[in-house]
Amino acid sequence: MYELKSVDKKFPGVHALKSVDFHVNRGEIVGLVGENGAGKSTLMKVIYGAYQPDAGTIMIGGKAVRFAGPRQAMEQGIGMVFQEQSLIANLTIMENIFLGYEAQFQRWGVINWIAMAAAARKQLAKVKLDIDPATITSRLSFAQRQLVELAKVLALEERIDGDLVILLDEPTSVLSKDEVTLLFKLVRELTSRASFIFVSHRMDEVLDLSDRIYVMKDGAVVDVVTREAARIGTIQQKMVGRSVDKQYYREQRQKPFDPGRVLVEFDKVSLPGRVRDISLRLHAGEVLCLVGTEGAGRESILRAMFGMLTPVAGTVTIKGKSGVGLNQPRAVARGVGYVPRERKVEGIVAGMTVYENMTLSQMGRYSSGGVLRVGQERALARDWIARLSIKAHSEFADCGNLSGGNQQKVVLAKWRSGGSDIMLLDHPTRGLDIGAKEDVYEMIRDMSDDGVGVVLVADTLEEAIGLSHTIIAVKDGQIRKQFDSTPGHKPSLVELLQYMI
Amino acid sequence: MSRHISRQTITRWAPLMVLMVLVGFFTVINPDFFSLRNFARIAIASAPALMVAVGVTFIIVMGSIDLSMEGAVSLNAVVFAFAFLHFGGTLNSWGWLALPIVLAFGAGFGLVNGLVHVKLRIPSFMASLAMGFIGTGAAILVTGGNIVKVDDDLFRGLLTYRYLGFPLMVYMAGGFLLLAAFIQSYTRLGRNFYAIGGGEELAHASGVNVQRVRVAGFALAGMFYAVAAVLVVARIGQAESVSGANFMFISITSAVVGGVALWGGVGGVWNALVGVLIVGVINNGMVVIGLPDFIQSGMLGVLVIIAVVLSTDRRAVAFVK
Amino acid sequence: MSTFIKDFIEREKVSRRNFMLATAAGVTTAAMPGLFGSGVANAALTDPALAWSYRDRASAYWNAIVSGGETFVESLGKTKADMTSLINEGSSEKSLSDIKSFLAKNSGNCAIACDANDSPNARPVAEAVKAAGGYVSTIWNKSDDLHPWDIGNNYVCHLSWSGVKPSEEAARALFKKMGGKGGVVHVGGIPANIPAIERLQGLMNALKDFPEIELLDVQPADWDTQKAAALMSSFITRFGDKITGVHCANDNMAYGVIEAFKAEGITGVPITAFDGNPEAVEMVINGELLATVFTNPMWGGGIALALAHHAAIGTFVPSEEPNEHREFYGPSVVISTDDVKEFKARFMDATPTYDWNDFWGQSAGAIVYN
Amino acid sequence: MNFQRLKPHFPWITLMILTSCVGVYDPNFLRPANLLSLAGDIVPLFIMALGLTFAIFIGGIDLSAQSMANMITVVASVYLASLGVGVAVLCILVGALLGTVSGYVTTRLKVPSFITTLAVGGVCLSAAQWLSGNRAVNMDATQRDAVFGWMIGRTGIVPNELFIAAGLLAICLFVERRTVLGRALKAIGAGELAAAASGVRVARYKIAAFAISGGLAAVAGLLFAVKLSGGAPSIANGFLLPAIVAVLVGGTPLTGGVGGVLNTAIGTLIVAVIRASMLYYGIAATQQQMVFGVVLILAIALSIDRSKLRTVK
Repeated sequence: MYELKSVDKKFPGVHALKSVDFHVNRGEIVGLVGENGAGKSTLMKVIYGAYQPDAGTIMIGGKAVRFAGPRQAMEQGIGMVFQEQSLIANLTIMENIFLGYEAQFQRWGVINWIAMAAAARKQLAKVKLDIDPATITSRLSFAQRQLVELAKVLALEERIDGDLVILLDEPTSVLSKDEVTLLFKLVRELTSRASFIFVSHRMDEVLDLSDRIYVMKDGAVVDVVTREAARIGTIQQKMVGRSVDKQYYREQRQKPFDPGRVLVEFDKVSLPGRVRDISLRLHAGEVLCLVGTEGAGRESILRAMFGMLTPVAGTVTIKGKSGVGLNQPRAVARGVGYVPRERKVEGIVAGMTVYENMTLSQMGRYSSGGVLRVGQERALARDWIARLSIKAHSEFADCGNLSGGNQQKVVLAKWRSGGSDIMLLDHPTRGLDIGAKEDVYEMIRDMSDDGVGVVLVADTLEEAIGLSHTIIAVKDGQIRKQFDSTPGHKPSLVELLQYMI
Repeated sequence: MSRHISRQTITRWAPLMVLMVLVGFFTVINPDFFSLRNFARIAIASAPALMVAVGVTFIIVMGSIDLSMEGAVSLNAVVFAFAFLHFGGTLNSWGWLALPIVLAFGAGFGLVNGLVHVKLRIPSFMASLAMGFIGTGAAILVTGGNIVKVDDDLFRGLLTYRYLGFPLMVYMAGGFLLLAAFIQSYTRLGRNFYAIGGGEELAHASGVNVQRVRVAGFALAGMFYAVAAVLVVARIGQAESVSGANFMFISITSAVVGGVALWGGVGGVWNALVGVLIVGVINNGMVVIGLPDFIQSGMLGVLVIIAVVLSTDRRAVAFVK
Repeated sequence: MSTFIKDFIEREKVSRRNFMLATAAGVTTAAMPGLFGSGVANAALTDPALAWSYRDRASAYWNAIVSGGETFVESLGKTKADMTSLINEGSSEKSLSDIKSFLAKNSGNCAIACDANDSPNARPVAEAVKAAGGYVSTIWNKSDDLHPWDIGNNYVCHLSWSGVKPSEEAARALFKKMGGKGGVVHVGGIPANIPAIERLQGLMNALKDFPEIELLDVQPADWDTQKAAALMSSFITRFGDKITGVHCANDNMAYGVIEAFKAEGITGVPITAFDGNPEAVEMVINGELLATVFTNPMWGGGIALALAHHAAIGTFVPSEEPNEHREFYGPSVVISTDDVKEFKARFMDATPTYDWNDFWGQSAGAIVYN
Repeated sequence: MNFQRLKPHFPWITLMILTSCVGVYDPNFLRPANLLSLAGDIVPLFIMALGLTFAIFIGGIDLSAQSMANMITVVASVYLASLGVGVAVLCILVGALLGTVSGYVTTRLKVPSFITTLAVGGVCLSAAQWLSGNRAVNMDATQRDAVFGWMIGRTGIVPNELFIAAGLLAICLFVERRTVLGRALKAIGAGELAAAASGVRVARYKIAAFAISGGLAAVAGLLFAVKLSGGAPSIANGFLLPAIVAVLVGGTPLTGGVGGVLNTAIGTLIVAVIRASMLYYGIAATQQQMVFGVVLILAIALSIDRSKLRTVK
């Protein structure tokens, strides 16, 4: 009942959508996959009205429509659940749910909060969230916010007469495994109320949830498969145009680490919050994976190693030196590199060039008496652009304009070129396409070969298992179990899960 | 969670505590400070500033800034005075018409301010700064630089007639403060200010017409500047092209001291009230305790910093510009 | 005290009589450059561009100054528009750069009257004008170590109004009204401004003869009406009815003080002010003000420009004038209840006409430094 | 696309347009000597704006600059006699020190720089009033000429101030483009969190920015004091807003990271030209301020490059 007919979209220099045909039936869950830059996000923007197609028609219930903006799309029953949290933190839940639609609760310009609260409860009930609608959103957990987002979109159905189409853009990216299963359960139930378009980089999830899957490549739909027909391999092949072999995680390159050289040692470390009694060791050449649910404490441990969190108890030792008074600059000075989850916020500085970003952490090395040796900086940048085959027109390219994968490569290059031998990777493959992911895996292996110790908070459990020498399962701020994960006897998903949940 | 909340409650009430401490401090040094009469004096001096602070608070909550108040107040004051005189120069006859006129005019001036900012896509700091020049300039143009006296006793009753020890103008300010509080928490516009301050793009994506809200915000602020202008005229019985002088820094400082965050989304008109009172008390108190004049500006600065330090939830903000 | 006004008006009449002589003198001096040719330091200009550089148009005082300048320009058969207004908005930096641009625009062929806004600014202004070959006369702000005769003919003269003596007279009037005892507060201008300093000095002098008058406090209100109102109410809190008299450094602040009292319902506290603006004069008439001081800004505005102009066209050669013609006080006179009517009739109801060729007729003597 | 490439040059273009507007009206304006002296007169303002640029570049603001300059005029005048040329060092140190205080309070105590610098300005004013005894203080003219005469003379038709300005501009430009400090400030302005996560000592560099701002404000004050051979606690009044306007018109928005000292140079010239235009067009006294406001809006609308501003606040 929602349909795109040969929709075309061009940007200066880019042909983003090449006559795309796309349709969603009532109560259907349609998956949408494709590498970054394949046109997924453009397509979504067209669907929820942020972009207007240059050619082609959008049809709802058989009649052509045209959206001037998201607002109009909403009025036609198109709702969007954004990847980045699209709730406004300083507003209450109910305000967020009815943001832009307060009018219905106004009488003579006065908002009737009681009525709004009641209506909000109704929406929250749909997503089985029992919480006071007057709560300030900033107090909610990620999972709760995701549900509120969903409730917000579902609130459309009272407003419009037609059917609902809801886009879910990477809805699981910030959710832990169990929260994901809950969400999927909910979505399936909600198909009675709406159709869903589900966009995710996690192939397994897409297959798990969707009835049909659209595969995009280079701005065109290259395949549409039903759940029954869907096979990860074939789909990925279609996406990347090449087969993703068994050696996806480069296991064949995994060499034993050097147990003699301890880089980081935690002894009964407790952190502000609920993380306590963490004892672990990171060795040269080791990939140490922290697994656990969102908020289990993985990030806190990472940030403590980088000096962003000060332990309240226990001792941190980095390369034999005590970590007392550790802060970011000192950590960097001792060779710790941090690849944050929020790449755009903490990883790169948009508006600065590639070479400026690469030397940001090591300007001392490229300057004498405070004066930068720009020539050397650029040489360095050119070198790494070549090594990691970063897609940038030159070292002068603005990092803000690079694709996610290339931005991530710049961040990694920043630390690698700086000779950091303790790398903290927080969801390094978050939002990357398969090609870029593989590059990251390669780099991790390279680092191990160079004797770098890597602490990894992986995007998926498969990733964690595939990449790691050692896996530490964290739950409620405590270490539940440590797994040896050398090739051959890698733990299984189930084994890990029982210690995580 | 609980620590989180308690911290928030502390910072929420910190400005009020600062105010109390200051009152106590000045009272100890000179007991005369703590008297209804003196509070009335502080209230009179603060009433116009309060209206300006309330106006600019709406803007700051949106994450923007407005520096046009000095020009706006001057121009509004002059317009009000001329209108008042034109309609008979007394409340007995049609003089009262000047009030709705100046409110409309003030809103109009704010509207232009907002349009310049939004339509020409000039950051509010610059747009409003320039609009301020225009406001003062226009005031000079129409007055030719002369003083316009408004000495209708009935109108001046705002200053001279007291009820429960406070002159009427204080109640007028209070009334408009309540109106502002109402707009802030019971109207769509008011809530949208917070939405924009909390996340402009998100608000836009959720179908809030950000541009319109912004413009409306500046118009609303303009209306409160007009109220301030009327109070200025009521207080000193004259309007001139410098009637709005000194309001810019005082009002913004007050808002921040009261706990309105310059990065938007936090605080409200009640914070503005407390802030204005803090500044008013300091200014009045420094004279009352007989501080040498050349120390006062420095002292004000130091006290303001202390007040802000105490009243902002610094752990909540990642970094400060 | 009405004698002051009497003398004042007298002096005007007298001066009108001698102006024949004055102009005669002027003619001769004007002829001299012709006779001695280049012998005279500076060749006279012909039809110099005229400008007044002043703070802003936001006060009655400066408006009077400007209108004076304009009437002079009209007396030359030109239009108001022929006098350029250089507004410094209280910024010495702008004042200087505006004057420089004006000189550049007219390649030095200028006659400028100027208030340098802050005394140190007078020197660079004078130097700039000299460098460009223009002529300037300054009023109010000039540092004590700077004298026109040190700069040369291009710095025609400096005109000021002694704040001390009239402020002292006003104070005496105030103290008499207070019955020679009680408490007085002084509401001052921007502390560093010379007028503010002098007017406070006047008060101090008067206090010497009134031992039973106590000076309660001195605080600045920066010439600002609203600040003065707030300041006064704080005073009332601090001193209560100990305040039996208020001495203000200018009219605008006095308005604020009056309103502060009005708000408290306090009446009958005598207040004196300075400047003699029309509003203030009205207040003296209806008894809200005890006295204010009239400095005849209109005349000052006219004569300052007239002197610059005539020096420029060579009507007289400044270097040949005695020092008291190059640094002199303008007239200032206390207006109080008993002579205000006279004054109003003379200066407000009828716009007085001035003879702009009588340069020093109203001079109140050479400027004295202490 | 061409249009895109033009954007960074808008400030230049705006300046040219304005200049030619005046020039067409009165060719006299375009005489090199005239333009040079026009530029020379704006130098103290420019130096202050130069300092403000650093504060604004990292997304802050320095409202203490004016009071700082005020205080320095007094300091310079009072201590010239005793310290001779050393007074220059004193002035700059004092300025930098107070700037450091602003920076410290802003970064460590997390008080918005808008408030901090306003407060520090108040402290400066008090200090100036106390030191000057609330009177205008004068330099001994001869000593001034002996010590600082070179600052205000002319070389040919070029005012010496211009050399000072050029020198400072060159230094600042070098700092901005070629030094760790400049790079760090850019990073902080454009993405503070990323800079922090790269181990950049953010707080330290921010404090440095305010220190520079304070120091340059002091230089402005010193130059002004020399120019006037005296000082007063209020003599530099009317500097602040024009200086801020100069920075903004030059194309350094308050969002930080964009623009730079070169833009400020252009911005200052734009302000100078707008002022002069009042005179050349003979705008009536009562209209000047209004016209200034209108022209300002047009100039800003022309000059700022919005492409890097995500949302216009």
